[in-house]
Amino acid sequence: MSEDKKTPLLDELEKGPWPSFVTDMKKLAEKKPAVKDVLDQLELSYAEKKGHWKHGGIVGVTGYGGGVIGRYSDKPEEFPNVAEFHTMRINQPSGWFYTTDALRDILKTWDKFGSGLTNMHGATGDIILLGTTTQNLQPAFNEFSEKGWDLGGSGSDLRSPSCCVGPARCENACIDTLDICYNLTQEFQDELHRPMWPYKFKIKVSGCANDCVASVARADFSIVGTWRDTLNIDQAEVRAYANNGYDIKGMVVEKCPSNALEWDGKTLSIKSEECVRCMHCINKMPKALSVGQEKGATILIGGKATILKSAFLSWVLVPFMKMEPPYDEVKDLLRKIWEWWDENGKMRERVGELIYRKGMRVFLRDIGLDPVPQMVAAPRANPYFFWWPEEINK
Amino acid sequence: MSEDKKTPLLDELEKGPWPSFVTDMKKLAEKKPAVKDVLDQLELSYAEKKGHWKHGGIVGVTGYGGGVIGRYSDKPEEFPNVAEFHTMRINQPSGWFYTTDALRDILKTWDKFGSGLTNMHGATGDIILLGTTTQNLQPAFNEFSEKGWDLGGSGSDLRSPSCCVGPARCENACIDTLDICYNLTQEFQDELHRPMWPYKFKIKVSGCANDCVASVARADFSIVGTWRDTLNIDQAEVRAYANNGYDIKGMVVEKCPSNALEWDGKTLSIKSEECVRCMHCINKMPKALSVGQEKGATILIGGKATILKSAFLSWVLVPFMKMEPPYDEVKDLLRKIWEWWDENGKMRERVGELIYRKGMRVFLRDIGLDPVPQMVAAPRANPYFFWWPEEINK
Amino acid sequence: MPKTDLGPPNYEQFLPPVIKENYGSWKYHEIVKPGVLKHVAKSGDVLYSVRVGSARLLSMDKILEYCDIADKYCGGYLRFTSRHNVEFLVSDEKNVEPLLNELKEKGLPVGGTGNSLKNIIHTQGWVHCHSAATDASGIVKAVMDEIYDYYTSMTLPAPLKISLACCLNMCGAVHCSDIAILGIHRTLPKINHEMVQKQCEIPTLIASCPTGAIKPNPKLKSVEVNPEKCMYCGNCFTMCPSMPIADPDNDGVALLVGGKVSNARTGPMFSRLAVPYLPNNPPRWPEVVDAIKNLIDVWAANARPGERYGEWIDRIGWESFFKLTGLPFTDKHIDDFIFSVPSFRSTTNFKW
Amino acid sequence: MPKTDLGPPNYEQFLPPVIKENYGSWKYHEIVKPGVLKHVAKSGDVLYSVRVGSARLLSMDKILEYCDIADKYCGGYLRFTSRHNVEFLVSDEKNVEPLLNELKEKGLPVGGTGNSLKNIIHTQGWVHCHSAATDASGIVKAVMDEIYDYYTSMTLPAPLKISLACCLNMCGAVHCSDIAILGIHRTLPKINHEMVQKQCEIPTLIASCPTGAIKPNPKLKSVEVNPEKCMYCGNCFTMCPSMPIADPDNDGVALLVGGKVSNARTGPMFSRLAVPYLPNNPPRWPEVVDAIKNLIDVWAANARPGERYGEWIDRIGWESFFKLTGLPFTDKHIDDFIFSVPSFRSTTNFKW
Repeated sequence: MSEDKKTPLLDELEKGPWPSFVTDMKKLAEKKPAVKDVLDQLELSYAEKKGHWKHGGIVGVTGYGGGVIGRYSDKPEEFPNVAEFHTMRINQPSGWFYTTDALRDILKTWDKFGSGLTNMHGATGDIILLGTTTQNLQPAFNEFSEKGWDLGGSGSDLRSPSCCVGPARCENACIDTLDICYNLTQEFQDELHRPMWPYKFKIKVSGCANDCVASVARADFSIVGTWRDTLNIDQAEVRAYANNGYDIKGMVVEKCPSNALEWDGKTLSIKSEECVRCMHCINKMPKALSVGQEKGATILIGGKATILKSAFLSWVLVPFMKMEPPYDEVKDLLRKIWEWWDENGKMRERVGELIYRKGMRVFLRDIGLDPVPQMVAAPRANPYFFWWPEEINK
Repeated sequence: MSEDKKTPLLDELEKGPWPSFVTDMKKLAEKKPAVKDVLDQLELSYAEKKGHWKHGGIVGVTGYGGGVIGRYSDKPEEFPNVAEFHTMRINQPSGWFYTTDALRDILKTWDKFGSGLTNMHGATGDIILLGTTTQNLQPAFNEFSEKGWDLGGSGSDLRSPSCCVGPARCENACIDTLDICYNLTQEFQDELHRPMWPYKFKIKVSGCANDCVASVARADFSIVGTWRDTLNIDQAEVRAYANNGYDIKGMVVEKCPSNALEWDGKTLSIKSEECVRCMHCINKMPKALSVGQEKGATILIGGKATILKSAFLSWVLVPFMKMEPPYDEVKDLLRKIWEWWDENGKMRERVGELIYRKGMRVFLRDIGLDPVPQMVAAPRANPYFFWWPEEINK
Repeated sequence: MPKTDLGPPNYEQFLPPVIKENYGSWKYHEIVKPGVLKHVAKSGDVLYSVRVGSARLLSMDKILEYCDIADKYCGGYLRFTSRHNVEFLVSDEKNVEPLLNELKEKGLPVGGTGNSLKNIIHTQGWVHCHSAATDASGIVKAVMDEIYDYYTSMTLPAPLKISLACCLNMCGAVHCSDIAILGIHRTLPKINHEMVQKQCEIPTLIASCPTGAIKPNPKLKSVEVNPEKCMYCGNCFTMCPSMPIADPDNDGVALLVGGKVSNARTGPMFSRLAVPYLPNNPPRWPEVVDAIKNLIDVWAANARPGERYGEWIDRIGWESFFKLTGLPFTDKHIDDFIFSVPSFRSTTNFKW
Repeated sequence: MPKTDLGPPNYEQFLPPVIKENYGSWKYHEIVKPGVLKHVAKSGDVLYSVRVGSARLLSMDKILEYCDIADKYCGGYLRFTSRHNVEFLVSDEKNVEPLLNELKEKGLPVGGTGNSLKNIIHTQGWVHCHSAATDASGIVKAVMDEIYDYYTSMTLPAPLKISLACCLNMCGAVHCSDIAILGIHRTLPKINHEMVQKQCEIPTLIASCPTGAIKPNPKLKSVEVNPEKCMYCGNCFTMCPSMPIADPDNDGVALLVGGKVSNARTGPMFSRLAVPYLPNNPPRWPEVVDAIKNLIDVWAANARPGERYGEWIDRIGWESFFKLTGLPFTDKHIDDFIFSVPSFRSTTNFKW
């Protein structure tokens, strides 16, 4: 029935230099009727300026509470091949590294049980497989599991942790982001697959303050590599930059946010106690400057997008933590935070919102961390502070 | 009964170089029994570490709802002369200028009807006369009125407006702060004397952005002088500063918050469109730099101290308003704001708190002002904005 | 029974030999040309990464095409980035130019490094989401076509990250982007009272509203929406299908600017409202494309070298931003949510 | 019947002739020495102002003493400042030195100009207020005695404004001071249930609580205070005398630092919590005096010329402030009121 439909509006998106998803889908539609129906339904959306998907119902695979998102067309008669068109989230490998063998293997299963459409990758980091039927979910999962792949998170659970490329390819990595991400994901499989919290919880791991996976902006729990001593300066390489005409003063020294650098034309020196390790100078002169020796991570808490109480950026919770396998300290901290959140959080309340509601004071006491000035940009400007019973003279 | 009391604790405050209120009060106590009792009661407070005044009851003078604050000792048997010890607020003259004749005249009446204790001046600006009886209030007022003095504000009314020294003695005054203060106070006598609003409302008038009466920090409605063209530079005087060894680059140019100044060793130049008129350079080189020609005021709204929703600083409402007698534009604006606040405000809700609750959008529409970027440090970071019915396609 | 709780496969098996051998021992990197990174290890080993922009919405055939290329030039190793690029990992320098030639031939865009436009991250839109206020892939394609050269060159003052979320749920969190494209509704949800009690849990529904605009309607065993408080976020619809909010005549996009996620120089910053509304005008959203082009052009013409979008605005002030871009400043730009007051201009320091 | 609504007398009658003649025509001013301002008019006329600190709490005799001095040297003209100084307005230069000599003789402190300590503004305290958590005049006297030399000299990096409010009502708004001394309670109000219903309007009382800690107690026709939410501001006591909050064993003062009101260079800034609690220790509050001296000393030793207290902290960061002052950082310092989140450190940029 849908074979004759034309897509004049979408066809406009085949023009221009950027890769066209329409062209790509049209090709796929030749062998996948569901993709043909997706295109036709999308053409209808373009004509009507509105979507045609219904709220997801509850679908899943045995033993899991998440990892699959139900999706149904609101015009199943017109587009019968997308009457059911569910998403499967496959937990990506750390750093999104693949061999072509592995990719082909995934796609083979997806070709067998699904539409062949994907996102590489979803916003949280998973491999997103778009479009299969309720009936195919379990067999698809079975085959993925057989091949060594597992589902990612969805709903009110731990979402698949993700990380930057880290020590695999970056000279700035202060921590082994890939191993931390893998290790934590393995450790918390139950939390990832069986939603049981007030709402979702995201962990992201960045190797340095450049924060290439946006952990501060996008994770409830942000692990960012840093160092506690002094950054390294190779003075010969500094001079090489200068000799090549690079404006060390203008582009590096004057842009240092804490005025920690000095350049006298021969030597670049740093007041280590003034350095906030923002990465700017290292970014600008990677051959000459590099991260320090005593490495670890800063842990930040509370980041989230808009809904409900507007977006929060994660804020400092632990200024410095050593990050070495088996990462017990960070795992203990996570468990304490989850326990507190689970006990106190309202439905659909992110951990940052709960801390906002209850106060850092209560949160810190309950998870057993001491307050430090690095937690705040500035102390409170109001006098509305509280005393614990034990601090009061009886 | 109280004649024999000693004040060993307070006596400690007669030591040291700073003027001692204790010494001052002890002298006054020789002729004023009430002051003796105040001292003795204060000595008791010092011993017990707590105050001994009761909540004020309602006291006042005929025809006024404010201007007098009731004050009663909670130990009237012990300190009978301060059983009643009320405060009268006398509206100060603009800029706190006095002749000695006028001061003596005020004190004569206060000696006759009160304790002889004062504050010069109260936080809002009034002359504070501390300590009289209920019975003496009306006669005291009658005599002050006779002499040309009136009460200040108290309670949920317009508080006595105040202003900086302005054109009387300051080269930076962009507006006639004294006249504006006087004129507005005269215009709004009814609002000042008869509380009828949700809460108090403060107006402060500063001649320039140095804001010597802290209008942004301490007034609901802040009038701050400014200019719209370019500040004046006397290059000869600039060079005189330089020749005297003044560090123009370090102390002035590099501290300009918007990098609007340049100094080549001979000429100081300003990029007028970059200038934010913060007064720093003028403050530092008053002989060489002065305010521009096209003068007026920036109006800010919403400042207040802590209670209830924490302290607010006033924010920009009208970037530039000409300020010339009879000041109709600012009076109209005030009346519109009061009407809106009176109609929408909850009890004890300052106007800034009401705007916070209802949104600037509603406030601006209701008082008929257009939004301008100068109102915000930055636009909203959340997408939670509203549309008016007329902006929507039907 | 299949095995559960396997977790992802260990990444180590997917790392090319040069990475395994130099893991954690990289010395520096440089950008050889737009889209081509050269990483040099302490050992002297070198790895080239060739970055190719993808449409995110990928068919398996497209990925297989990537695989074929990776087999030919990369010994079968490749990776993806967090911004929907594929990176071909070339251990052998002599493969770089042939790879670039084949990519050019196939029309695959190489770029997205250094002071370039990065690939746009985005959500599903009408292709696969029930709550989308706009499409995602379509706008992204239209925008990227127009500013394509900024992806393949490095001529901007600083990196430029654009992102799109098709509704306020922000599956793709766009709130810290240089330019954020955000699908918005502008009218109230339409309540199907009969269905509310069947499909929805009313206390949860009420709690879902950020502004407390939803009240119970005990008479109808349903809810009511206060039109003075509703700002059309659609979160109630997420919680309750009986409160549809899509409105073809009024849905569209807002543009926010000046965000960043890195800590370099300044900490992460939120994007802030620049354009409150542009209509949905498929298939190529010309108003959105033009507005973004203007936003980029003004920044590119005025920012200092190295100055990110938000850093530029911080320096010149928002009043100058609105002046230079010619965008109207409206009551929508003034925050009125919970953290509004600290965003007000509590100083007389401003420019005319 | 007396006349009402007269308003204040017109200020013009109180202006000395030199001011009347040069009103709005001043050219510049300079500080001749600490406490002595010289204003020069465009006409060439000159006015000297000699600034003298007062205790704010003044007897009429003290003011009459000022009047005698003003008659002798100033033709009967004087003014007060917003910070409880009296200024003697001298039109005749040859009167300046004799005036200064007489002031010295009488022990009246001359100063408070330029880079000096300004006179402390403050509230009534136990002398005349029912809600005071501490005294005002007493602490001020003790503090000013200790740092007196900073008032009479101009040796500080920048002006230093200290203020004191004896409770959170802040009749004297101290929230934007370089150093704020704030009287605080630390325990719950004690409810006299019998009197609440007689003396207080319960809905208003409930609404008076900033944190929503007060709930009705219908049984007792009174109210209850939630100890988890009450932060002892005392606003309920202001509204209802049956909820006294004074507690001699626990009342005291907090110190906040870094505020300013001027727009010079930076806009007005709030003072922020430095020391959450110091005990009331009359008559000379040694703990408070020592803490303030430490706060001043550390600033004076570390700030750059011209750097106000808050500007100095902005440059070095609050973590450095706590390190340099040796003050402990506690959970009290972290905001948990409505605008808390924007005050958190949402970046990894900090110092150890």
